[in-house]
Amino acid sequence: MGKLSTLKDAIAEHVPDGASVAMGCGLESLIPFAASHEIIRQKKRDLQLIGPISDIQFDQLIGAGCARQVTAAWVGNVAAGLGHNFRRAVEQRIPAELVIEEHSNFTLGLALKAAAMGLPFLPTHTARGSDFARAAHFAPVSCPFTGEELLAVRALHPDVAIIHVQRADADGNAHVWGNLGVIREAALAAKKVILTCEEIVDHDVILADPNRTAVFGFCVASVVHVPFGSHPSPTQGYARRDDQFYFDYHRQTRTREGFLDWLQTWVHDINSHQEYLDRLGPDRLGPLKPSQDQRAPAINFSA
Amino acid sequence: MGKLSTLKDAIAEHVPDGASVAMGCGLESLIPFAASHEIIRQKKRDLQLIGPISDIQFDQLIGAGCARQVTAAWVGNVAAGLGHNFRRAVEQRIPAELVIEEHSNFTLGLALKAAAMGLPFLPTHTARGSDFARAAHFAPVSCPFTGEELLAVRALHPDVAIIHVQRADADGNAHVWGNLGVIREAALAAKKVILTCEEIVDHDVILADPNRTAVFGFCVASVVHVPFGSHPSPTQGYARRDDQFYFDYHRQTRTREGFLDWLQTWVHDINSHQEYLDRLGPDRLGPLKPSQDQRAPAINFSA
Amino acid sequence: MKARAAYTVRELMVIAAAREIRDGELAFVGMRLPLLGFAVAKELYAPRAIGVFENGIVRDWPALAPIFTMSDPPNVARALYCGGLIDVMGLLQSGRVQLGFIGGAEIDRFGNVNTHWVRERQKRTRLPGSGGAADIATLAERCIVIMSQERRRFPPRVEFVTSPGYGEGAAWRERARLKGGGPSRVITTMATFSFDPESREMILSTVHPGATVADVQRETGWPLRVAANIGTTAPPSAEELAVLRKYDPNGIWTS
Amino acid sequence: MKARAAYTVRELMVIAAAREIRDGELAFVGMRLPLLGFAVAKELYAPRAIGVFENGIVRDWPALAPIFTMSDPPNVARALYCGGLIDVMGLLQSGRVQLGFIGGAEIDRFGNVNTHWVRERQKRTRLPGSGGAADIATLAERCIVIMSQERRRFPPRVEFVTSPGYGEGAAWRERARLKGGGPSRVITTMATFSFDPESREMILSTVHPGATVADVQRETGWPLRVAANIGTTAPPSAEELAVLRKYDPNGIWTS
Repeated sequence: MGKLSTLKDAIAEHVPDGASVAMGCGLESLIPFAASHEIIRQKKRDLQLIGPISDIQFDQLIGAGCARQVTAAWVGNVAAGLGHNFRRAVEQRIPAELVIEEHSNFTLGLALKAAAMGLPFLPTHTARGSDFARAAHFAPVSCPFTGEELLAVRALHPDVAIIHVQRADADGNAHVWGNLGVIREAALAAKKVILTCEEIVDHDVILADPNRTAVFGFCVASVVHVPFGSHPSPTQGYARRDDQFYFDYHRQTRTREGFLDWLQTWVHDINSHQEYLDRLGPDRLGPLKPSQDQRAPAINFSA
Repeated sequence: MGKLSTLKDAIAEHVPDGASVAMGCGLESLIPFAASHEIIRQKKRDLQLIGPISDIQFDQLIGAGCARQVTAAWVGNVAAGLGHNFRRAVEQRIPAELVIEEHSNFTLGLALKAAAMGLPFLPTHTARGSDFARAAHFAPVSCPFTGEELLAVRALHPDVAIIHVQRADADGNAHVWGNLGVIREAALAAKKVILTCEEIVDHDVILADPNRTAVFGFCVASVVHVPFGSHPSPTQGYARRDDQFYFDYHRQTRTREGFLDWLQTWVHDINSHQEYLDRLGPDRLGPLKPSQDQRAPAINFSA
Repeated sequence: MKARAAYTVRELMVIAAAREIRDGELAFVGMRLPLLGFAVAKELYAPRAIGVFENGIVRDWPALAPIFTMSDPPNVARALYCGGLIDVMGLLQSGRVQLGFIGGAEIDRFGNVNTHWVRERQKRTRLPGSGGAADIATLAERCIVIMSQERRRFPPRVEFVTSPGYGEGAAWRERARLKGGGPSRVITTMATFSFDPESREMILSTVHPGATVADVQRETGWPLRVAANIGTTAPPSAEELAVLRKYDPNGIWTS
Repeated sequence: MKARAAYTVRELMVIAAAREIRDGELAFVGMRLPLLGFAVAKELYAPRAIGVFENGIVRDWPALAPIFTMSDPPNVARALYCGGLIDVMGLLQSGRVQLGFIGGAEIDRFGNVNTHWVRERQKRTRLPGSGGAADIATLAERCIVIMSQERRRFPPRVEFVTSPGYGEGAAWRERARLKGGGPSRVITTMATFSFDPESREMILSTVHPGATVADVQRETGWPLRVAANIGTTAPPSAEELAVLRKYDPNGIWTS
């Protein structure tokens, strides 16, 4: 179908400077780090990063100077705490000023859901009483039946969503299992989707279990085969979380210089995802592979 | 867990006269006919039937005098056309007057979804311009961001949802595959759920594939083991559709007398679901069993 | 209307429906005639078309076994996606579905469709209701209506608007800000119709082989506007018929 | 605060959290201390409690392997349900989740929590933001806040309300018609607090063994109200500690 691509080409073609980019939509798993490292290497600028949690991914992009705005519920390092680049950007404009569009996890999900469903807003009871809910992407709305006041969350349409999945066919129809976060909403809310995946499978595999289809090929612009493409975040059934990587990042990026060193080592000095895996090395990757084979029980789909 | 029950006890306990009851939530499949026949046998009265399509199920309940109101998008016989009992009730008040709360499929889904999500309404672009959308369960609502006028659909909270599924554990956690219709929404919108299922499985089977869980045990009041409990409607992997049953029903229920005969034969003269299956007989049931074993492909859930 | 030797009227209607589906489009293909049309289109001229069903199913190939409802197991097995009703209606509402087919008991001059109530000789008959028809009519970019051409089914104004067409005519949909584009074509047992881009009145576009404009007028409840370039509905090709009959070998839907 | 011999302060906090979970309840159990509390509660006094996680996971048994995020594979495998963020937040919004745990950088006299901005010696520090904390604080029937008892973290009024408690005090939540019940308890490194049902002011309920009311007052930025029946936080039982240490054998979270 012509959607199979390299990471280099997919990012070059579908992530222009100034684009709004949804990532980290599975929350702490399935984060497309291989793709965001490529964004950094290609020196994309003025991006609007969209994602609920983003666990160090947005911190890296901010530190690398790719981001103009973050639309998120939380930016930092889930296991270790604060994101040093996020702090430097917000507190000291280093490397640049950063605009923050604040959300809670739920409101960010609803903003993407509204867009996915073709609605300009969705109502909710959440975040009423939170100071961040005074921003312009929230507004009061009354229930026409009960008179209750709710919070309307404005729809959010990313230019592109980058999503890491377990398996996809060459047209971008994807099976995902485990926690789904806001993956389904982001794929439908975005104008287009870049998929990175652990395995490319025959279309027949997708059709054999249609209840697992979480992303439609008709939303997808590029499909890239990137095993361990979520490292250091986990991908259920394919990769465990590399906790030490997050702790090391936290320690090494306390200073701007430390971050620049980190970036040189893990992004700029690396020309392909294979080189990245080589740098991690088999001793580190081996233990990240799931040890058992916990199969889902059989179901019969026959007519 | 004490939720395993007979159909007789489940209906007696959880479907009082006057209750609002959601059924047919999978649309033309997974219709819990065994349960609705038991409702008829127990002479429940003044029910509010809720369901998008209901393919002859609501027609039977209306003809049997169980229903005071129907909240639906469509009532009839999908393969054969009109529902004769529905017509007689609406046009001639036979056997009794029937109130209709009109919906489209989408608005009925949204009404249940709103309730499932704890919202008093959900907005939509649909059905604006349809005459039925002038009813009191719809109202205009403006988007506070764009000024667009949308249609607000009022939340709908059934007293009980009766749902047929492929497999459930004894606590009511259920796996469903194939089309899901409004099953998930109805289970969460309802105050309680009666599950009928093709198989009771160990809790471990549910845990081995959590992405298939469509109904939570904490929503469920009773779990009833009823193989072929959706007959004549299909259950993917367990039962094909018995098309002839629908055509026969259509022909035999043209007159009130014909319907009463049908009811005597297929409901009143039958004391249990086993007797119903016996009446169908092996020659009829045999061909309704799926012939092949189309298994879903393996996935690995291991940590 | 006696073209039986080569093909039936229903076969002609299926092929007319099939020709409305463009490659790569998502379409709510409903059941019976348009579902067969989807099968023909997929094989012949819209290989990347995708069929969407209200029960939550999305398919990129048509089920081969004959089915009576969209939830029949052959329509579920080996689908591209199985989810919920709201999921697929969301695809429609967000504009990802370009096309939808609906049927009706009555259609009027401005393409409004009624499946709630009809009146014949003072007697009101209750019909099943909207199902998903109102959703498709409101939201789809293009809506195709499949009808039996009978005078009683073509009143000047429907008694009840289940599925809005162009309402009261010119600019009504725009004023009401309905999201979808409205009916683009009506395919009947005698003819096909389009709609005037300004007045939004139904216009007779083609008559089926064997029928005349006068025949169609006789079965229409208002003075018909006829297209300047009115022609004959192109009959099914041998290839189209061969594919169609593969999916409906016993003529369950098309005889 | 030196109860090291028998148990650590964090172990005490976990057990205090565990005791808040009632049998059969659904709880947003978060990570670290309350997640361990969920494990203890499940084994000892709330066998039918259910843990809900913002990423879309619902579990009826605690993962045995140590995890750093809720999306770590051991927390996913053999879950009761895996779905989306909106699905589980819908459970919270609809009132099916009774209980939620949150942490914070600052908490004030009325239980409002800040995880956005703090100011220390004129320097403003940006914190990560709400995550799901504002959702839990707004919507859960009961919200439990886990805090480090430090004067700078207990200002009279937080600089920024990320997660609303009782706002400005009496009847504020009722006037604002927030859906959830508000904070029911605060568990700190020195004490536990409840809230006055009228004034909604935080009340010192128990001090942990080894701490005094004066200690707690010293680490609180306003004049503390003390419960009439103030007592000592019940220390963990041997059984509670044994279960807890099964889940955190190396004291990653509790040492």
